[in-house]
Amino acid sequence: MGEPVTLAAALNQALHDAMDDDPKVLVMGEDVGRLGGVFRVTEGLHAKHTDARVIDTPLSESGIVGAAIGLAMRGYRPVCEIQFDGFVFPAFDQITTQLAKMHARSDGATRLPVTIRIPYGGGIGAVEHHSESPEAYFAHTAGLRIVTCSHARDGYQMLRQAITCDDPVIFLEPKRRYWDKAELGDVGEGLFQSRVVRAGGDVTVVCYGPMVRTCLEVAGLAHEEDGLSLEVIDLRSLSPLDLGPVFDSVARTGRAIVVHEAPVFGGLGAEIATRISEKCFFSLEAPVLRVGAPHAPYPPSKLEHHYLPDVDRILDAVDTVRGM
Amino acid sequence: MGEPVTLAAALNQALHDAMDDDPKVLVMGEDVGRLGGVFRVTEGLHAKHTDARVIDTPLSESGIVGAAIGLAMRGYRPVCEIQFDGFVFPAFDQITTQLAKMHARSDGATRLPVTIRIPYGGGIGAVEHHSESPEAYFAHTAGLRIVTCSHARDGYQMLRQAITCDDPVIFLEPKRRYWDKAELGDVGEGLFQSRVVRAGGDVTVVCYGPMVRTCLEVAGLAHEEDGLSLEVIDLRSLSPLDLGPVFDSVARTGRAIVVHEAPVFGGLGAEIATRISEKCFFSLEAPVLRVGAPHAPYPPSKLEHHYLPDVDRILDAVDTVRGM
Amino acid sequence: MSELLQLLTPEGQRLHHPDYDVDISGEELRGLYRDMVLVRRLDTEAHALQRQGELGLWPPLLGQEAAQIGAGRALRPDDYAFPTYREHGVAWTRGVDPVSLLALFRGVTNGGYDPTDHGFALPTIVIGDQTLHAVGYAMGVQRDAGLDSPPGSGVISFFGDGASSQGDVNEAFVWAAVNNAPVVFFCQNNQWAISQPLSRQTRIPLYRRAEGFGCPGLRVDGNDVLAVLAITRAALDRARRGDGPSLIEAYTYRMGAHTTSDDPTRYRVETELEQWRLKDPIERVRAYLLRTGAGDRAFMDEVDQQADDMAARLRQACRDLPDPAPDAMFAHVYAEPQDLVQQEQRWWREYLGADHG
Amino acid sequence: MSELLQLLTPEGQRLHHPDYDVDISGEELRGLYRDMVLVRRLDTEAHALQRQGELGLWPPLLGQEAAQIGAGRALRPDDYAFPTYREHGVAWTRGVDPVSLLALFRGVTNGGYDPTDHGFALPTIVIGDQTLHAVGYAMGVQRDAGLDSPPGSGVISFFGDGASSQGDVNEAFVWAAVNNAPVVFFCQNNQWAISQPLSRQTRIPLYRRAEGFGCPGLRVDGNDVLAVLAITRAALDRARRGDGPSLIEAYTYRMGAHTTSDDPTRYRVETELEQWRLKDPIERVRAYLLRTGAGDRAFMDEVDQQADDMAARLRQACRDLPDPAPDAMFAHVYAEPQDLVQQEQRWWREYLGADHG
Ligand SMILES: Cc1ncc(C[n+]2csc(CCOP(=O)(O)OP(=O)(O)O)c2C)c(N)n1
Ligand SMILES: Cc1ncc(C[n+]2csc(CCOP(=O)(O)OP(=O)(O)O)c2C)c(N)n1
Ligand SMILES: [Mg+2]
Ligand SMILES: [Mg+2]
Repeated sequence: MGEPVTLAAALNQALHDAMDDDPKVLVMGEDVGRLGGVFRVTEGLHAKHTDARVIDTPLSESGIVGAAIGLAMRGYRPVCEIQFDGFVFPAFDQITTQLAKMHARSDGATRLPVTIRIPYGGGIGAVEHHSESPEAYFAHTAGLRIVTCSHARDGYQMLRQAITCDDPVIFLEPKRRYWDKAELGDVGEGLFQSRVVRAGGDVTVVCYGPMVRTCLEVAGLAHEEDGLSLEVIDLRSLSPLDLGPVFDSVARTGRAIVVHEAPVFGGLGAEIATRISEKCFFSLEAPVLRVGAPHAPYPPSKLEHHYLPDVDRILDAVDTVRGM
Repeated sequence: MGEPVTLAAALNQALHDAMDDDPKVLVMGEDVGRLGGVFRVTEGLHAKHTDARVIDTPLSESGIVGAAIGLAMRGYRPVCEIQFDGFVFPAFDQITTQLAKMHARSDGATRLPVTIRIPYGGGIGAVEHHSESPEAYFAHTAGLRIVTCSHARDGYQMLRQAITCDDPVIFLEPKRRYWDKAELGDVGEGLFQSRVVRAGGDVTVVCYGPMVRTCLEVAGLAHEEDGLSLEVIDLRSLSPLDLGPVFDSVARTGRAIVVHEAPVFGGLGAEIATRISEKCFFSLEAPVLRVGAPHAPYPPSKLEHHYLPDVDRILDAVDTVRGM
Repeated sequence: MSELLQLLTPEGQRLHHPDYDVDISGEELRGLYRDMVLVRRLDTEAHALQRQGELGLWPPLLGQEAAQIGAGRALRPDDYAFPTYREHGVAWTRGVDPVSLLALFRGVTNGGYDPTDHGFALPTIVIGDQTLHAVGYAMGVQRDAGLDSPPGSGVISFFGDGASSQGDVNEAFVWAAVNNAPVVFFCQNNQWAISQPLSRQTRIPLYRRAEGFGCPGLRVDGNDVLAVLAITRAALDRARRGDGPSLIEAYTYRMGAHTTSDDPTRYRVETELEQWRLKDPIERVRAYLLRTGAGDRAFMDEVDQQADDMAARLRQACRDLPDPAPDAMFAHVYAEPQDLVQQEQRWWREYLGADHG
Repeated sequence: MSELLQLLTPEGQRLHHPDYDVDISGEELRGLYRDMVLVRRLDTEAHALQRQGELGLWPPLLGQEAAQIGAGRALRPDDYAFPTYREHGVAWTRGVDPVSLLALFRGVTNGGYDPTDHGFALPTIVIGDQTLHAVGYAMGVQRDAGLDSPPGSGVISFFGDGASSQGDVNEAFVWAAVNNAPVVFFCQNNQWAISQPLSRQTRIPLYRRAEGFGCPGLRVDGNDVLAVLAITRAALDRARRGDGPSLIEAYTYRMGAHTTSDDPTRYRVETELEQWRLKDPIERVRAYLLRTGAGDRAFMDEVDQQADDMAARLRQACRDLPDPAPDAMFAHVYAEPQDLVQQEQRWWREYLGADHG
């Protein structure tokens, strides 16, 4: 197991190991070379592998994804970095119409094992476009796989697995957890499996990425202060969703809330809530509640603590769902 | 009232009238000038208004939306045409990060009254990228308004209203209904209001755009064959959603299905179903069911009748929801 | 090169050029002629099949045979080409069965062949996207050879005059230039992007776009198969040698409608077509063959016969194309098993089994 | 113009140029000096405020004062400018209160002022997007004047060397060219895009990009305020007259970090900075003023005093900026009332009222 490492360091380790293991793995993006990425996740890779395998790209996100597609067609496994969530949109066409659809279009002939790493989410006091949660756009796009880790141990293993996956994977990194530490070590779940991170019987709390730590805090508080036992489930995979453990949980608790940073309206929480409502229709004692951001652009950073779900707001939802 | 006209003709009339009424209204897009658009929706505008107000643009969708933003900042009201649904993605960055957010960013100082018309949806036997339903991507984006018409009468009035709206409006035109005819005339609802298009008491069917006609057919058949009375609601506005009439309906029927062409997973149906489940929790006798496309890229046209919801599949959902 | 490279005039006159020329045998020349006649026939036949309701759509290449055959025949087997939706002629030179192209436009597949079998990517419908794929592929070629060695093989990306306005295409120029990627950008300037004339996309000749990115830009008579062959060979050689990207503007004309859904009489005048008819890419080779004796009537009749046979085969093969099974839409969404797709597929089978098909 | 236009050498030597020159009074020159000293002080002060935790981030303009003041002072009140996030100097010339800029980087607003009050759009953070807005705005200017008349006023769009690789920026060139829009593309080539040197974006000088689109491209010593003023005036005049777009590459250097979050020692060497320090934009004007007597020590002391006063005011005003009310995030999502936002706002008020604030 060894020393606890930060999530950023774990991801960096995963990239080092993946590149060592498979000469076809390339890393590409803006500032990923000498600088090691603005979050240092690609640190040391260029020194070891040079321009041949670590490509500092022009400032062009569509180019990053478009070129990665071409490299994948030539047999490479590119790992792209998009510098921040808000800068993925110039690449949206390449992701949606090409990366996601090429395998189907070619009737299975062309595989595009491209991983797109995106630091996402808020809570770091950043300026506009540096705090967004774009997962719903990608989840609605068939042909992509979307995963997100919540701590260093998952981060390491999930990134390794994403890189070996033969499908395109959008790998969302909760940037405000980059500095959280955990010990590395074996992870039981496969890349597309969710995990019960805290067992409980009163309310099921479904979350992922940056919200997992927050929901665990909520569960701790609810236990201490009200003797409530919340079951917290970290989805880990957002497409496909692995809701089996959620359904099992709700069958016992009868109450569920879904928490994400993204705006609630049209967010992934809607998909999750709908599936819970469908599968657990007769065990639900209250409607599934969603906790997320309002239908508004990400606000200036002085307001982000209001915009983002926090312990209080999640506790409030727990109260509400229990009172219904 | 007069002669029935096609939806395409009604939209064309709306553009003519809007341009006549307000000299600030411009029309821009690929092939909108002399050709009159590939669906002829902009026919005759260039002859009347010349390049000054009808702008044949370079082949660049990001350019269309980006330039429209600049024109709006200068006081114009651009109506952009994106030639087909599948070609909106190169403009996704400009729509998501600029068009949608500029008003909020400027603390209300800058208004962007831009209308983006997009022929959308399938069923016309087209090649790839010509049959998609991208509404969920836009609905999840705060700052945009999304509407869709289902026939000529709504088409005319809704487009007129969209153009006068001071917010950006994504105006989705169900391309397979372009040739359907209806009489023009006054429409009761405002642009952002839904409408009960057929009253009934057994099951609530929520739909919009191209699926409205299909759902009305379903209601007709269900009535004839099984004596069932379906209440069909045309949402018309997808963001904001006007679900009041839906909640009222479900309070009576206890059963609802939501129908759209887009893939079910992460689609707008999830948002609608979740809100119904929440608001009508105690009146629902069965989970809200969704009918839409599978989680797969739009298939080759020989398969589209399998991919798209049709009368049979919707009837099947009606049966299912009644049997639950 | 600011002038149009021409090696064969519309009248079938052979010209020579100090830098770009071809030393071509009668055999090769007859091959090019055959190629062009056959792809024109393929095109005409597909057009007819569309009119008969056998295809949903067809984008004709009429008038662009020389540009496509010249470019396609400049490629070696280990080169790789990225087409748009109109490169039926290039597909032909890459050994793609034309039936696969029909299959796409008949709506039985969105692809139709395995790109790696032919060094020929699938048609790209979203304008311009493929240019970046080509650059990425070329960067892969560089890496396979080693960044300090000549790449050895070349990549070519086709696109149209309209496409030159897309951000992606210009990003592709940037990427190719800074990476010195072994890629040839081949722009078929057929003067129109649906109804938009060239002046909507640029105010200077398109080949000059390349200068702005630090790449050579070359302009060639796109209706002259020899000139296109010569210039594309040179550009590919450059790429293979490690001398980097270049842009070729093949100056040509879309003689037909944009696609079978289009009505060009709404936006362009007949006189323009008349002029271009005089520059027909096939006629000039025929004239040259006949004049030089490299090909005679008998040969031409034989080619016509081959065209007839191919057309008959195509017609039949097109009609025989089986409709895909409904299941096909689930089959390749992902390369690895995916839960949701499997669930939906199961549901679907049951639903169809319950006689809803 | 393939050489760097220079009118004032780093040593403060005045040069002349046949096509681009300025006839400038002592008063004006002192004004430019004052502008540059003040914006440098603004920048230093903002930097300090970030270090003290008063701002979340600051992108310094250090080294780019001449490029920004020269360009900004070339604008007339009825012109319109589209900045990136680093144009504090241009903002200054447009009369934007520097406190508004601090407000943005303090996180109390995503904007900070009404663009129409200043003919100065809000900062654009997503690289390159604003260039298309500028072209659209310029097309509006054309339409206001009538397509057959000179537009009368000009539009300028700022962007960086890194931005030149974005699709949108190149689409903006296309649009500007084919519409002959009255827009000046002003590229501050400060040699770096965060850690990426210019060679990652282009292999030829950036001003040449314009040629490929059929627009004049000009290169100017970006650390020479007179040369920048002269060339930008000329380009804007061109635009106003109806002679269309042009590109100016202001060759300069980012003396500071990319932003306060960046650590440039990881990717660039001190010697490069040393060289550029010798080309300081302010020093050369100071030398020229002193030598010609157009400005003396007393004047310079006075400017320094003004800078101190401004800095003190800024510091205080920054600290006094009130935090926005939570409600503010709902206030301007839409221009017209929208049901969902109103519902959520109501919920929010109740929630906060119930003491969750
Ligand atoms: C991104 C995108 N926008 C719009 C279209 C619709 N469209 C199809 S072909 C075409 C014109 C293309 O012109 P050009 O690049 O010159 O190629 P050509 O058709 O002349 O071969 C347009 C606008 C598209 N396919 N993709
Ligand atoms: C679309 C997009 N991608 C990435 C970024 C992150 N980013 C911010 S500034 C910057 C470099 C910009 O370089 P340049 O255009 O030269 O301007 P400069 O910062 O030097 O003024 C990058 C990559 C961004 N803001 N937007
Ligand atoms: Mg063309
Ligand atoms: Mg820079």
